Amino acid sequence: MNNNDLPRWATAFVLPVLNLMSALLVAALVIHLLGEDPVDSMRILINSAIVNPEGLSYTLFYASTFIFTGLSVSIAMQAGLFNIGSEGQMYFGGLGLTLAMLALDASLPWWLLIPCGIAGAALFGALWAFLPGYLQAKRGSHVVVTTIMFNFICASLMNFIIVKYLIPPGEQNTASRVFSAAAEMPRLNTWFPVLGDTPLNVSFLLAIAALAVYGVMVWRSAWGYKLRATGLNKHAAHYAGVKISSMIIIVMLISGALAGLGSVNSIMGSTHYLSLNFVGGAGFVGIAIALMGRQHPVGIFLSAVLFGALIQGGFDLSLEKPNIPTETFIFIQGLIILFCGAMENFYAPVIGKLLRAKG
Amino acid sequence: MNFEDLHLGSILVSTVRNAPVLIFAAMAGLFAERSGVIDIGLEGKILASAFVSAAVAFATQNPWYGVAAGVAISVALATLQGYVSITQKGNQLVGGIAINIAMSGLTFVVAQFFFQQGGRTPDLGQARLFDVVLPGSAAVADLPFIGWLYTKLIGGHSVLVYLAFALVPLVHWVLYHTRFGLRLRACGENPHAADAAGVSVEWTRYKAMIIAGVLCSFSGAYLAIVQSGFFLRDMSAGAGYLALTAMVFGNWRPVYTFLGCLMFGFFGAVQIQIEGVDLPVVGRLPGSLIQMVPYVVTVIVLAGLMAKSVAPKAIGVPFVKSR
Amino acid sequence: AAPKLGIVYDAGGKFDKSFNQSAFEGASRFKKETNIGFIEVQASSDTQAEQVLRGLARKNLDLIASIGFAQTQAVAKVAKEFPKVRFVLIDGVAQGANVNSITFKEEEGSYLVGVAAAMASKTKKLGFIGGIDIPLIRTFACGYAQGAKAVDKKSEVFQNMVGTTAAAWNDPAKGGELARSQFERGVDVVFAVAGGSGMGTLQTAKEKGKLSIGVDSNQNSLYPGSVLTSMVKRVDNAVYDAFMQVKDGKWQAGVTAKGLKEGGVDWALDEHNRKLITPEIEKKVLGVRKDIIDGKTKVIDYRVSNSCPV
Amino acid sequence: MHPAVEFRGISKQFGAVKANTDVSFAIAKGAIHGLVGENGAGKSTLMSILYGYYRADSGDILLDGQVQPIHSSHEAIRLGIGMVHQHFMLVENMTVLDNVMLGAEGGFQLASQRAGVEARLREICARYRLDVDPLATIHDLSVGAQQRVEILKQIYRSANILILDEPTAVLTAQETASLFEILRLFKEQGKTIILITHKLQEILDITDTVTVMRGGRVVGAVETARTSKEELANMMVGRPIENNLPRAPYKPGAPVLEVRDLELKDDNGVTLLNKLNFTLRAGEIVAIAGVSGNGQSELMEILSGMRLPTSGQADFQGKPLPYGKRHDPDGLPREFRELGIGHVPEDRLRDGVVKNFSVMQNTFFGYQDKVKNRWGLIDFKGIAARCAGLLREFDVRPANPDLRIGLLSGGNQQKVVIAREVLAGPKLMLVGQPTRGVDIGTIESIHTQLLALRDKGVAILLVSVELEEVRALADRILVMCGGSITGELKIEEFDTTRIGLLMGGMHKS
Ligand SMILES: Nc1ncnc2c1ncn2[C@@H]1O[C@H](COP(=O)(O)OP(=O)(O)OP(=O)(O)O)[C@@H](O)[C@H]1O
Ligand SMILES: Nc1ncnc2c1ncn2[C@@H]1O[C@H](COP(=O)(O)OP(=O)(O)OP(=O)(O)O)[C@@H](O)[C@H]1O
Ligand SMILES: [Mg+2]
Ligand SMILES: [Mg+2]
Repeated sequence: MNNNDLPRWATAFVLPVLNLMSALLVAALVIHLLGEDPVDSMRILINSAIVNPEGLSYTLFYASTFIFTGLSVSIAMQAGLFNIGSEGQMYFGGLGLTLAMLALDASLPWWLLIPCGIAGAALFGALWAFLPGYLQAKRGSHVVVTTIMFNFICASLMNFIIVKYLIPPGEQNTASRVFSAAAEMPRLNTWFPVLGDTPLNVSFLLAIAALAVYGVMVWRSAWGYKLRATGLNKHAAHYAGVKISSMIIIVMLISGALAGLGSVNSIMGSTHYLSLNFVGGAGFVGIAIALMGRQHPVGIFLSAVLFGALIQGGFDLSLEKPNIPTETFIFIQGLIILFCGAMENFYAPVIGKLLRAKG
Repeated sequence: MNFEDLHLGSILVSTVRNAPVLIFAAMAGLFAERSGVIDIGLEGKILASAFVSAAVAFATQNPWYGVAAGVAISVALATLQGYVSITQKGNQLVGGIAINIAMSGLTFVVAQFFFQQGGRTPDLGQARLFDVVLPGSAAVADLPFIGWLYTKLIGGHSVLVYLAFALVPLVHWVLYHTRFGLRLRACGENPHAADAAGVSVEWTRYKAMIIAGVLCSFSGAYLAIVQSGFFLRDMSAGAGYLALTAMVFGNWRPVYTFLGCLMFGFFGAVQIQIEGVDLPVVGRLPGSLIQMVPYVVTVIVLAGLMAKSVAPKAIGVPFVKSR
Repeated sequence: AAPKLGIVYDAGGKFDKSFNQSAFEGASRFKKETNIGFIEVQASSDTQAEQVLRGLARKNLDLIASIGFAQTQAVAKVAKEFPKVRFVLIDGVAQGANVNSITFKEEEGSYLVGVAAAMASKTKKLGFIGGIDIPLIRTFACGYAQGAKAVDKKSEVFQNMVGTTAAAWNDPAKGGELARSQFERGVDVVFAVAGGSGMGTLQTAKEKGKLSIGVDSNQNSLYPGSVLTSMVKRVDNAVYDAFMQVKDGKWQAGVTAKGLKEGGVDWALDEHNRKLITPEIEKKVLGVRKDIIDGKTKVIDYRVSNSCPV
Repeated sequence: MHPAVEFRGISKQFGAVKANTDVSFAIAKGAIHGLVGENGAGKSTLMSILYGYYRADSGDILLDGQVQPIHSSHEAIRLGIGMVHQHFMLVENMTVLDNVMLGAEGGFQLASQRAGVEARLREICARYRLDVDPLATIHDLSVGAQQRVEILKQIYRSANILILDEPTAVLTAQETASLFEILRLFKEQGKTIILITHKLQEILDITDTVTVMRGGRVVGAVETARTSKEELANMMVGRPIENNLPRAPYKPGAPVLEVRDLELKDDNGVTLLNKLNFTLRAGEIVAIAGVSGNGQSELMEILSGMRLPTSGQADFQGKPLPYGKRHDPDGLPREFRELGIGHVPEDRLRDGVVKNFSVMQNTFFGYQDKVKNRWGLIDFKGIAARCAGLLREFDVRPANPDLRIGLLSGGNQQKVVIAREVLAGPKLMLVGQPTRGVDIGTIESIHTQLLALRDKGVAILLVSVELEEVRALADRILVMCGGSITGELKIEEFDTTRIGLLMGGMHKS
């Protein structure tokens, strides 16, 4: 059965909704088995992640980071590269941002400081992706392997740097000092007080802009055209005059830079200091988001918001329902990825039959 | 000079002891991927089988029931993955990642539900698999070198360790010298050719997934009921991804993959030994930097020595009868 | 009226076999004795810590216990916003008139178990297994080494860390492997400060017939006859006391460093390790303990200058 | 006696496309039966149904008078049906031996059987005079040899009904001749053969009966002895086909390409091109004839910038082509294209198009940097407008610019590639195997386009294994063998035997 036979509205809306429902149904079953009321739980979940403006604001805050890591994985995928290293690239990007802040936050005004932080994050993220990209392009070393290795290496390196150089004397917390107020990304609640006291900040707008730029670059520009050709057929791309190895290196640099930008939201937008393991798996979530979102800007946005909502809603839910451990939501994330991402066409035959029976 | 002083002995023994987790998983991945199904879901299967093995071994106080139950859950997951990738023709990476994430959550929730120990199973005590003492160990134990070789390096491991090492020639034989292996490789390289030759691509891939499930479960069982003696949340700690790395590193070939696993085991052991030791030239490296030794070595080897790795051609592509 | 209490665990979660779990136990003891409940949440990231602290503060709780140094900045920030809510921060120091920061002198407890270890060791080779290479873990290691060297200058301490990511706290296989490797190098007593990974260390010691030392809570009962002692860090007491003080209206802000003297850290001697602790060891350890409490013996805190004298 | 195969009312639909509609005909035992029709007529679909690859929506297949529901290739094989597919069904990184054994293994253990099978294969090769090494790996073999492996597979499985889907598309005349030898041997053994081809001469040469399909239906069935090329062509396309296309008189202009001492060695130092020297002038078509695998492909790759020569040089319009001091040819094809060198690659699916791009996106493939609007983005509006005209002018069917090009038939994909390269206005056009697998109607239109280009003064270098094509297009002919040019002829001197000798490496000028 081929879902090409279904009308667009069915593949774009009906199927995803059915898939999401299925995932939530299984989740509801588990919640029931844990001894809680699934309907009530879902209500709390949705309410605290979407309906309540403050909750929504947190959802979008988490989504902002995921959009960047999702984009990072997506753009590499366009070139046929599976970058598993966004985690490490974001981590290293955070270092770049922090070094810029530590050096400059006393001397520069916010409107210079913030761009410096952003540049530092992008630069260091790109730097961390360079070697895997270079090795893939020139030596054919599989980027999957090298990026996994670079994640581990990054964790060690950051551990070393933070502990050895960044912890302020006499502090326990494995984190850098807090940056000055000038380094704080403007929060959206300054303009929209309804959002409440939440860290949702300008990074979200940057993320949206990045999505748009990504969409235009990939599908409208000659560069994106070459990029996609490289991903689909390397021989043909060579025939078309694409410099394959520089394309691979460049796209890895961009991918790394995007991952690095993920740290802007987490650090400049919220904590204002660099701490050990601050990435907390956002890079890996980016893989799921890129795959579920089909590397399409709208898809990436929706998946990122879905994951943000799960974190925010799940967090509130576990507060109200002590029998539901937070880990349940990790399980539910897995279910959603399974149903919406991998079994996307599960209901296509049924819908097809229904449509044909009708018309 | 005493042999033991070199620490090399200790490193080798440690390599042998650590490699099985990776070997089982990598061989599992090998079957799946040579048949054309990307198996990024190794991690989830390891974790699930580690939990189920430990839980059942504890409940029945028999490690073998634990192993069997681990096999069952891992095969069930592999079949689900197969269903998603083969029948549903979904994205194989997504399916695998979904399983990893779901299992990381679910094993904790279930463990907590049943045992109330924070996602840990109770200690297995006598329900663990213990090390085998080879006959005659006592007699040779005191001999220099031979004693070490026989009682520590070769002997004194769990049955699963021997299984892991025996698996490598077995997998090689199955892959290259049996009908099933031939068909499997054909499905991974050119499923259309296999199909035209009268081979059922889907069924072959399912079989490969089931074998992957079985092998992968040993990895989990080894972690839980041999190495640790209990299950702990997320105890697979990236072993599935490392196994995958070893496999890519080994160019999807059993012996090279095995060497990749040993390499991780070896440099992991080296890393333990050089922590806190004054090294020539560089001096004493900080612990956190030493942690990166195995990974840096991998990158160097991959970049410097290896030829380009060539994945099975049809990997990741669902088999659809049309061009 | 009964006070409204809350407890916020850090990313390790309340079952981390470490300080979070200990905090949970303290809170549970309080609940059992007083029948006063508490709200508990886990904050998986620093952002979430701030979010949850603020959320709880808005509910006008009387006291919020924040467990783990990762919440330091969040506590400092939220405490300023909600001057009426009281905070107790474990393992970190945050400023504020409504904050009580409690740190522990891990080095003192570790010193004691180091003494015990060096005396119990036949090879005079001791092992230390930490989770991640961070100052807190170094502090344990440093105190331990000081204690060991105090008994015998020539005793050697082998140190290994499990890893560099959060997974390092949940990797019992590696915890066990590190122990094996140390045993093969002649170590016969190993001190594990690695959360869940340490469980693997203790298990391996038992299996190999060596001695181990537990941490945070009293782990002597896990493998009786194999766990030499435990370096208990009474986070449970800290939480229990804080809750009690609030209930009794005696709570005070400030910074408290709890060492042996204050009952913040100690070694554990009970029926499970009675047989392992010879009268000789016991006498020596108790002597040292007294010296430290009296200030006669000074144990150096690694964190002060980020270096260890031994 | 029952016919070996009989189709009764077979219909098959893909989405909206009726690939086969009520197809009925029968093939006698021991006959060689031809199946012809335009690209997309439904021939491959029908054969795929017979081979169990697809299932018919309705209708029956009878083998030896019995209705046989064939659900899978496995079953077809069991019933003695063998198929040599249009695209080879071989596992590239396995040996010939393993490919033959695949699906026809004797038992679970292979190691012990391999020796026996190898011996049998050698025996078969000797008997049918097939030149194949059972232990060779497929990707080391030439296309012709791969084809022989496919045949070998079928002989090994002793198929009684053999389907050959365009087996000769990639073969040289000699290879085709020896294939036909084998087919005649088969016939003698009483096997039934179904042969699909676009080359009508082959139909006349070897078949006993012919079925003609058009638009999924059978439009004619004749005995070969009673028909002619013209009649068949007429039935297929619905109009007569012109064999001798009009062309302007030969008036070569200034030299466009001068190749001097061009040499290529592979990584192992084996010489692939041996000091080539030739000149190509404006307004002429020079054809390179030769058995495939004798360096033609490499020459085209070097001249298009896809590969670097080891030594020697090539001057384009008097200036040396920029091979310079490069280490790899990354990005070079673009520079060549900008100089005015067009390239219709031999392997269109591998190099010429991106299957997953739409037809429209493939119409500027390679020229992506020339179609930017003032924002620096691709000017899709302009392209769409241009594309519609292009599809009409070059008669691409279906003329739907948004279709994935992979869904077009090979012939139509080829038209898109040629249109793209022609419209870019090259001064030199490199054309490799332009009509491989393409039906006669389309061949006619492709040839017309190439001749028109020549008449406009473009220099064209054509590589083709089809002597018919060479004769129809070329002004001069270079024959290549073993990486060297073994001879040169003017078109007036065209002589199949002589070219054949030169292709075999006999110098005789
Ligand atoms: N897998 C498929 N999915 C959809 N449509 C198909 C498929 N295969 C074939 N078709 C349709 O069936 C028609 C017949 O295709 P078929 O491959 O049988 O043609 P053919 O006669 O073999 O052409 P050619 O001479 O180019 O090989 C085509 O026009 C095409 O539209
Ligand atoms: N998956 C498909 N979906 C729709 N149509 C298809 C599909 N595959 C093939 N076709 C159609 O089948 C017809 C023949 O396809 P086929 O691939 O056999 O082309 P061809 O002309 O024989 O090319 P070549 O021999 O050069 O590969 C074409 O008209 C094409 O549109
Ligand atoms: Mg065809
Ligand atoms: Mg064709």
